[in-house]
Amino acid sequence: MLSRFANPARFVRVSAALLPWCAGVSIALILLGLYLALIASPPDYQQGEAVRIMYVHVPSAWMALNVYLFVAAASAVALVWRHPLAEVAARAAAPIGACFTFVCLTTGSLWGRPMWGTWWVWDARLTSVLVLFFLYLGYIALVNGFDDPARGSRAGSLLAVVGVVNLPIIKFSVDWWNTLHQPASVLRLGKPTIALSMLAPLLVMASGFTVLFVTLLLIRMRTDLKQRRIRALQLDRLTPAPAPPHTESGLPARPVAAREGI
Amino acid sequence: MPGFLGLVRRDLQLALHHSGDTALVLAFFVLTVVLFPFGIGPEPDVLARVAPGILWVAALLAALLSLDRMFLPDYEDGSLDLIVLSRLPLGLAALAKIVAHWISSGLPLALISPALAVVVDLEPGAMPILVISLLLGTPTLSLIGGVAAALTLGARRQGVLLSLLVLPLYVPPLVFGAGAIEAQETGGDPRADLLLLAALLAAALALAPWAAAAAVRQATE
Amino acid sequence: MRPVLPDLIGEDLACRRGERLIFSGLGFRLPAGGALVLSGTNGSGKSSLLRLLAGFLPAASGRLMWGTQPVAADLAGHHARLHYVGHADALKPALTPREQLGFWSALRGLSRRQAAAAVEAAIAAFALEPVADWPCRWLSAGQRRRVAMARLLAAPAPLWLLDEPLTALDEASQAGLQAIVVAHRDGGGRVVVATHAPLAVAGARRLVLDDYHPRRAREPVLPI
Amino acid sequence: MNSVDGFLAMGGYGAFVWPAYGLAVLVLGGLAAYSWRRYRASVAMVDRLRQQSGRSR
Repeated sequence: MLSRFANPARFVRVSAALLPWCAGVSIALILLGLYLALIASPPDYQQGEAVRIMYVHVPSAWMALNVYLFVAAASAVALVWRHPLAEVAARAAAPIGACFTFVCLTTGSLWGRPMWGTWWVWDARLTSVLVLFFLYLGYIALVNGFDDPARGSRAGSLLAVVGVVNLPIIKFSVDWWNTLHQPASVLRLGKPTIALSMLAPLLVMASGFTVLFVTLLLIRMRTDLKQRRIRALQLDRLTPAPAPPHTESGLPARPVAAREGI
Repeated sequence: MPGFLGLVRRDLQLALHHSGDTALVLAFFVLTVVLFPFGIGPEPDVLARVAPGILWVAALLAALLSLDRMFLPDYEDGSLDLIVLSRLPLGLAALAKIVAHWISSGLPLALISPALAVVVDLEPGAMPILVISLLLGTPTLSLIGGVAAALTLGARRQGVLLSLLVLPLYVPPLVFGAGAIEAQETGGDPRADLLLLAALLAAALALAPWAAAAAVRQATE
Repeated sequence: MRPVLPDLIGEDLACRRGERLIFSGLGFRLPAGGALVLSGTNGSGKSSLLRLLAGFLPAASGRLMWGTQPVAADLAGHHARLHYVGHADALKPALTPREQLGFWSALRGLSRRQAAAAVEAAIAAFALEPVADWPCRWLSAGQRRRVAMARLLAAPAPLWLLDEPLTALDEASQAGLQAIVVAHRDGGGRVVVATHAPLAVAGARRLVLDDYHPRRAREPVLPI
Repeated sequence: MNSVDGFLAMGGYGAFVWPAYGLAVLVLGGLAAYSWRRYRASVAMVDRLRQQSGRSR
């Protein structure tokens, strides 16, 4: 149990060493991805240049889902083993996932407009991402909904686990709903056939996003730990040094020396 | 199990004393459904087309309305501590409260829904399916809602937070519930949707009480 | 012969509420028939210690043992052997004392017949007959407090955890409560009471929570 | 020169490709900047508090 008091020195040290490398690699990968996506890849024979939106839309969709799975896994670890850092990781990751989901939705809409004439397409995949976005907002709102941050993290962890159990059910029900109300076939956001030359930018952008996620996660986790340190220091400054040990008549005061030993 | 029925009976007794809550839920359901024709227009064929969706969304929102009454009163007056300390496993205690909530909100919604179906021109043939889908669906709404209600105990602005947590989780019951009625209306076969709804209920019945219990334990720490 | 029950032992207990370390290094031993009186300034952790003993709150560090068995190992068993009377009375304004006491004793596992008998005894012991069938919203704060206390007798439990039991009670009720506590201890039960009022509890060990305030001298442990 | 204009026009879809990328950079870059700034502020606050508590003890 005492590990809960342990100072997360190891994590702070490791993340300090990792951070510059992660930042550098993510920037390099994303720049390479942008070059491949915008310049070094051919336009699609059907969609022309608009297909380039896919190189941002699809990787952010992958990240949206994978970050939520990360949050759920970290939450499960936090609930089962009460490991303090797992809660910190889950709380730090969720806003990043929400940003990826938002990017996915907006680029999806920007892609739908020229292709199918409407800003929003009730396509099964896009709709699932929309529901996932609300799951993220629910988690973030719950974690910040309590005065006591520790209480918020624990409640959020439980919600994340409940959410991940519901994810496949939601995905199934949206697909079921989509086939039920099959819009005109032209509206179907078919997956364009991915030529090899298109795969490269996709994978590079995806890995760039992943390393970016790790970088932001480390920064936000370190911030969370610093915030706790701040609260501890402020609390410590406010609580006055307690009165000398209570020496009520007849009751021997606890030998102070003995207590210092802990 | 010691006190399970006693807990359900006590909660129902309290619900009767504050029968305003159930009346509020029913009034909200009626009001919401009646408002739609003012927005969509009275043309019968248009209304009939969207009737399943209107009825189910209104029922879902009405059920959502009284969710925070499930654990909050006991949390505030200290009864929740005693329930945690009781011989009744906390999962069953949570289930008891969810059952009581369903009987005082979901069940009446399902029973009065045919009367409202007339207002939105639902085909008479689809009425039985409407009631069955609500009877199967509203318990799932109470079960999932129970988890969210327990999670938000002690949170600031519990009402708003509760609905934000619960709405994405209500998508599956809504899709299958409204889908069953529409399948019946368009001459299709509603059994698939109803079976899926029943599957959701079975899963929620098995998992939700324990998740709610874990949340209650967090709240009474 | 009084059944020899194991002692309730706390070793080096520390308690955290939210991110604040309330107390640490707290130890005690409570044998059958014993009594522990908790006193200390407001916010020193009296209520937190009671909730920790009741098993609501896991100890941040240290061990709570029932004899040789750690309490955390069998939490349900621990809950079954204690009564916790907190600040809140847990009474529904619309229900009568008799209904509520019957409900709570049923929830503690008593059969309908046993519960009825125990409830009558509890009502008699706390002189609640005149108001037994009134809805609780008609009762005064003192009467409501007595109904909350009556739960102690409505279902048998060896360990009583009482948080400020004397507040809102008149002299007669306070004397009545003390007599009941003495009878409870004679029967092998034990009690932990958090109180400011000088509760005359014979042979009670006193625990002043302020003595266990986490020393500021040490580097504040980073509360994860 | 016209290759640059061609590049910007994006085969007529420039009005959608550039906002898509712009938005992605804006949102992700914004989150990165916000997180980094908040991190720096926290570090500064911790140092300040530690000096104060150091001095006052």
